[in-house]
Amino acid sequence: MAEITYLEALRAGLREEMLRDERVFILGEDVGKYGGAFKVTEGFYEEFGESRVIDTPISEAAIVGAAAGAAHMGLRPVAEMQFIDFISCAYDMLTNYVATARYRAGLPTPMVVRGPCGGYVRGGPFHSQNPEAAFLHTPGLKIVCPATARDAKGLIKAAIRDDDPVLYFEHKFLYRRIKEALPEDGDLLTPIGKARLAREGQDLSIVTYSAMVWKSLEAAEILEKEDGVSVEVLDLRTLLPMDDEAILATVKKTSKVMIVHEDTRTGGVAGEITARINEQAFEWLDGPVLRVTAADVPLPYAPTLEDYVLPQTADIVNVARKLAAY
Amino acid sequence: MAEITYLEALRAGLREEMLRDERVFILGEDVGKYGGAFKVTEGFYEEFGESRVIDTPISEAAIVGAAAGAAHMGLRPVAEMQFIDFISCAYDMLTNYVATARYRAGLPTPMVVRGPCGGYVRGGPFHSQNPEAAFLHTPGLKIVCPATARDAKGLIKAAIRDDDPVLYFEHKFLYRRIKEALPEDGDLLTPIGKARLAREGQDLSIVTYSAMVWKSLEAAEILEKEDGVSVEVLDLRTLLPMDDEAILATVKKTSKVMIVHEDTRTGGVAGEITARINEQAFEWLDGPVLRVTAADVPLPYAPTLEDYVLPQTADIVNVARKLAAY
Amino acid sequence: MPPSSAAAPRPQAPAIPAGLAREQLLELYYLLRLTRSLEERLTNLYRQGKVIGGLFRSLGQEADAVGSAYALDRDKGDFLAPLTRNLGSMLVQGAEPLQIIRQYMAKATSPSGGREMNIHFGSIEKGYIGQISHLGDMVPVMAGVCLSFRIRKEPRVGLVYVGDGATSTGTFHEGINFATVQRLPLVCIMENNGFAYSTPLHKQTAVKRLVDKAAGYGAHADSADGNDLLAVYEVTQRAIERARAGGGVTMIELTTYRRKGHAEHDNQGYVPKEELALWEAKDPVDRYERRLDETGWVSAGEREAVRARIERELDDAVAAAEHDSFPEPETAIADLYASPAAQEPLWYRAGTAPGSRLTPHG
Amino acid sequence: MPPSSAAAPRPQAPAIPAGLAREQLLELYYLLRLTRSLEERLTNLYRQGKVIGGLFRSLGQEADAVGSAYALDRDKGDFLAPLTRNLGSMLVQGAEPLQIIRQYMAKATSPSGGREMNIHFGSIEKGYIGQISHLGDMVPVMAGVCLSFRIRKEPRVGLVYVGDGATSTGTFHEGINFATVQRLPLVCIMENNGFAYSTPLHKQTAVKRLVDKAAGYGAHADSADGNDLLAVYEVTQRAIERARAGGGVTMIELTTYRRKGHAEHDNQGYVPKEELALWEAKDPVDRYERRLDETGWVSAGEREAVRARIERELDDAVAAAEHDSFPEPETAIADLYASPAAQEPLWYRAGTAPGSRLTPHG
Ligand SMILES: Cc1ncc(C[n+]2csc(CCOP(=O)(O)OP(=O)(O)O)c2C)c(N)n1
Ligand SMILES: Cc1ncc(C[n+]2csc(CCOP(=O)(O)OP(=O)(O)O)c2C)c(N)n1
Ligand SMILES: [Mg+2]
Ligand SMILES: [Mg+2]
Repeated sequence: MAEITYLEALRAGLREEMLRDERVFILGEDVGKYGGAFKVTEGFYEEFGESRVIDTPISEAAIVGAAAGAAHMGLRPVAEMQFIDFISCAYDMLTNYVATARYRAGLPTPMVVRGPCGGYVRGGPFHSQNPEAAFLHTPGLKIVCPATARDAKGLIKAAIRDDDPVLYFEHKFLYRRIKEALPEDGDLLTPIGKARLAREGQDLSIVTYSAMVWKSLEAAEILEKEDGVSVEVLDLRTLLPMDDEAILATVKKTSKVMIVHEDTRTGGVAGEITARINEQAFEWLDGPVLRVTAADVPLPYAPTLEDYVLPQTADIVNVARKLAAY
Repeated sequence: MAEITYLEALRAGLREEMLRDERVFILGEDVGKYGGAFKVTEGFYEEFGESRVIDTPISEAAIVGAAAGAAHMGLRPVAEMQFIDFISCAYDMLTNYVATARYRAGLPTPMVVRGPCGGYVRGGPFHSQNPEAAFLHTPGLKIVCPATARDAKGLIKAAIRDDDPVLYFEHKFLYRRIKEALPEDGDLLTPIGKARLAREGQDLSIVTYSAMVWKSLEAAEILEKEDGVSVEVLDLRTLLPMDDEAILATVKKTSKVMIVHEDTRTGGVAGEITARINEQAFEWLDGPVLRVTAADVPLPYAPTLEDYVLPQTADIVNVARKLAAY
Repeated sequence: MPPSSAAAPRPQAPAIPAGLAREQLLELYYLLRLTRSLEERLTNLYRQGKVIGGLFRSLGQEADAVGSAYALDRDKGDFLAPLTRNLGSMLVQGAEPLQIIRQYMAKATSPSGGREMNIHFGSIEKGYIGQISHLGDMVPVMAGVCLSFRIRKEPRVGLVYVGDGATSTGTFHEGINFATVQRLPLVCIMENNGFAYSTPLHKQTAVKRLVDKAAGYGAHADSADGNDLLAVYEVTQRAIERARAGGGVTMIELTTYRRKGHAEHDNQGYVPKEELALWEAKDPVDRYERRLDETGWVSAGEREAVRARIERELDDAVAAAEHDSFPEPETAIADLYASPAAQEPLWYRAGTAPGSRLTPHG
Repeated sequence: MPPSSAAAPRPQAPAIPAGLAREQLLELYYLLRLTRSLEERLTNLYRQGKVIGGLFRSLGQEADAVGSAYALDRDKGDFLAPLTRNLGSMLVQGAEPLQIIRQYMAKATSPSGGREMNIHFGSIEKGYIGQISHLGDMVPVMAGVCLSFRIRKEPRVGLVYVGDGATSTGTFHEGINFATVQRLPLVCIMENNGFAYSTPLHKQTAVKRLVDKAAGYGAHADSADGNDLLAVYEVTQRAIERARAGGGVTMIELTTYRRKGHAEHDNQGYVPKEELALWEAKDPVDRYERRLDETGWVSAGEREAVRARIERELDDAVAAAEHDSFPEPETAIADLYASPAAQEPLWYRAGTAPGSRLTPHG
């Protein structure tokens, strides 16, 4: 069992599903011979041929719409957005067409839209976005955000096998920075809708997902070491549907919760989580639900600015200290 | 001072601004001779001529993009979406181009995008949407949602005079159903960013906006009469920027808050409000912040289904009773 | 020429064009007339307040939808995506009048279970897809349907409709471009009916003829008089056979005219009366009837029998639909996902009788 | 022909085309050469790790950006919207090398204050607009800029650039259609450089020549060899004058070639070596230099003086930019709105020294 990166795990998951199920095919910009901007589909064109690895024009709405049409007819498309920032060009198609297809017209629409999200890479405002909140608001979609190599693999496989449209947001900062030894087992599946306890703790819970899992874990260690505060970290993995049970379990355990996400603050995913905790576990709370998020601006390019806008480990530590002392 | 409808108030506000400031112009589908699908701009083509009342092709992204370009050059465009549901086609243009223009490139972008939102009219899934949550998540935009005829006028005038891009969501159910006597005063302005206390109360607060203000007021009366519960109703009017001060004031006054919105639940605006209350007034809360919202599905067409999915006065009463008894 | 009630064609009748059989001419007549009569019934129901939402007529355009769809090969599994004014094309593919009426009346028994309006529904089995309102979006979707044909090496063809107005959308552009680059077996019917809501063609596009758009995509171009049923059939058939043979996308302009407002509430004040009169004289149903009479391919008696059958069928359909009830409220939250198929009601709804809910404010 | 250092043209020199003056030929040379040399400096800085993000070269395409932009009338307030590979067009409009270098290096002094990357910035005063990454979006925006000219009856013209790949976007389509319907004074340069990232033209569109797209919009069509500076100038000037005269939109295809990868990280493995060699032989800077030499419009000495001036200017600009610092962290949250212009820092940030923040995880 060799160690593989998050990106390799994603690629392995995609490849296994393409080998397993000939209905699976890939479409997107430069995904063919070039293997994709980040080389996620490297070698696929050679292995599976151009009818299953399709280079498209620069047309995100058409990529998503065509995926939906093919999905209705029984195929299992995986559409790549070159950067997830360009999913905004398919917003209408995703929210109005894809998300409603089963509900309004009984159309099966098993498809995956995936692409690199996230900052910390000096990508500037249009190559660093985290669009999950825009789609959390869309009934009919599912959203997954893997934080680990294992889940990068397990969730892409589960997403492809799922009978509903799934948005798969992979974090480009993690692509080559984390590694894990994974079984080559074709059935490494991460169930959609189930969170993962990334770290057990007693005093305080951090609910988070994607790259922020790592910053939260880092903060948890600092808090353990420097403050003797025991922090639990819940990695949501799936945002839609959200694992209420796991969230409530950790709230009830520690009674103090903070939510960490990389996306901007206002209208971000943390609001929804806070509302759910309020409705379902208010009496368990020993303090306010607090958020650590990006500041409310487009993500700027300069390192000093990007670092200032994005959540940092020190922010999580700061807020946790306030909450622990509450 | 004759009584005028919400729609007439909007029209009057638009017209006054066009008379006052020749930089103001209108563009959209069928807004010219036809006067718009809901006749908001009726008579404008005749009064202001075709260079200031421009019929466009069916191209929402171009309508919004062109408005932005003209705004950069010093004009004050008001773009109409025939139904606000079609704003999704301009999602990329609004979130990536318009909202970021000042921040990333110092471009002045004073423009208004307006259109009829909302349900209760048997309009089905694509003529009933409430898209505010999709844009609440976009730093750089402002969002207003008038609930009264006075604010329909006051907010369109303020939006046109504002130096930032403003989304103005007018509720089509209210168009011809509510009336108010308004001064013909050219300076009836509703400040952007300020909520309005629609009803004073002592026991419990409802934070809401747009058409739900009326259902909340209706519920408040029932609660007063049948339960002796005194309900305060806060009409947010502006969602972005949000009037934290007014929200905190009512929370601190009654210590029990519910949020009512017509939009779907998950990822809706209520989450953000709940998070803000948690962060800033947790110790004042005597109960959970509770939400009354639409169910998480596309809005169906049949009356029985639409009524079931959308929030009804009885729902507000139900939840308020639970909260009052908490 | 006195009307004849004989079942056989007159011996001196000219040859039937486009390889059509006599039965097909009758079937076409049935479908054309059915479209017209069904919409007339819907108009009555609308006036009685029984149509819940808006009513969108295709008066004067029936031949373009029926003639083009009829050129598909249903046995081969050809597929189409209609727009609002293509009721006729759905009837060709096997949609039933009863389904349409139920759908307009938002009945529980409607194809969408009351979730969607007018003709927004589809059937993968019969070969037509449920449209959404957002114009242009069906073009990429049909490109994807055709892509599935290509990936699976199935000799099937797709047909997608757009109005003159819908050609201005970004999704139309992206979808057609995608299809032409991939040389997919797709035919795009561009219906030029003069208006997009109140907006005339010259405010929608600077091209004189929609068919000029084909060159910009490297698609084959063709056009026909949209009010001439058989001409529409022929031009579409040609494009379909080309698509099936691997020749790629054809864009066809059908010229016709929208003789009613955008929807029933629109009184068309922006349209000159003379223009309407002009196009009434070119009515596609009258025209086809005249053609049948003049050629003698079909007797007037046969035609009358078809009409009578249609009226009977519609009487039954209206009665059946009127008898049906609205959907049960709780069905509103089912079937959003394949899994989970069921959703919990909002907590404050559980236990309250949905029937007793207050009606909306107003 | 021995190099001459005389300032005046040879008496036997052929007439200068397109109404250009000798000083303009020199200015064009300055701009063309500056584009090339500036990008070479940026490449060095990139290799030294001083460019923070990606570096996008226009090697081999400099003439198309410079020649087309030069045809605008800056005194009349003409305006343009560049894309990634149109650095040259911004220099023509008055962007300064120092601004570009600072921008790439994310310095506080950069035109966007370090908020945006590479050439994503603009100047309303000088007449060019700050682009975003989302391809196609600048087309509707420039249509709006031109609409403002029409509404105010100003005799100004707009120029917008798109690549072969960007023509596939919905926003390109909507923007051009909007502009043609409104007969706006807009010129659209379609740069055919063979590739969109790794995707060759035939996988982007089924038309053989991008200029074929004009017919689909009812726009005027024109084209030129994008590596021939003066031909580019001429064809654009023609379109600009037509636009200024009220003749509406022209779409111009300029054929050229992207001689580097999409960005510096892309080694262009998908491009045949011979093709690169072929286009190297057609280098637009060499070609223009040869033209000047052969005609004698400008002497080699004058050319050399221009080059020397450019190198000096760039030495100074690089030194100045290197000396600047990154923006202060707190500036990140200013100027999002006109009002309020300032934003509160997140509560848990207030009071903590921004400089002491932990670096990102990894
Ligand atoms: C993207 C989008 N914008 C606006 C509308 C509102 N709308 C519905 S039909 C229509 C006119 C359509 O005209 P055309 O495509 O010519 O079809 P026709 O009604 O003539 O059949 C408009 C503007 C819409 N459905 N979709
Ligand atoms: C809407 C959108 N989708 C995808 C991208 C990613 N992307 C950036 S440049 C590029 C290729 C552009 O090709 P072309 O338009 O031909 O311009 P060139 O790079 O050749 O100058 C792509 C796909 C983008 N910027 N915008
Ligand atoms: Mg039309
Ligand atoms: Mg290119």
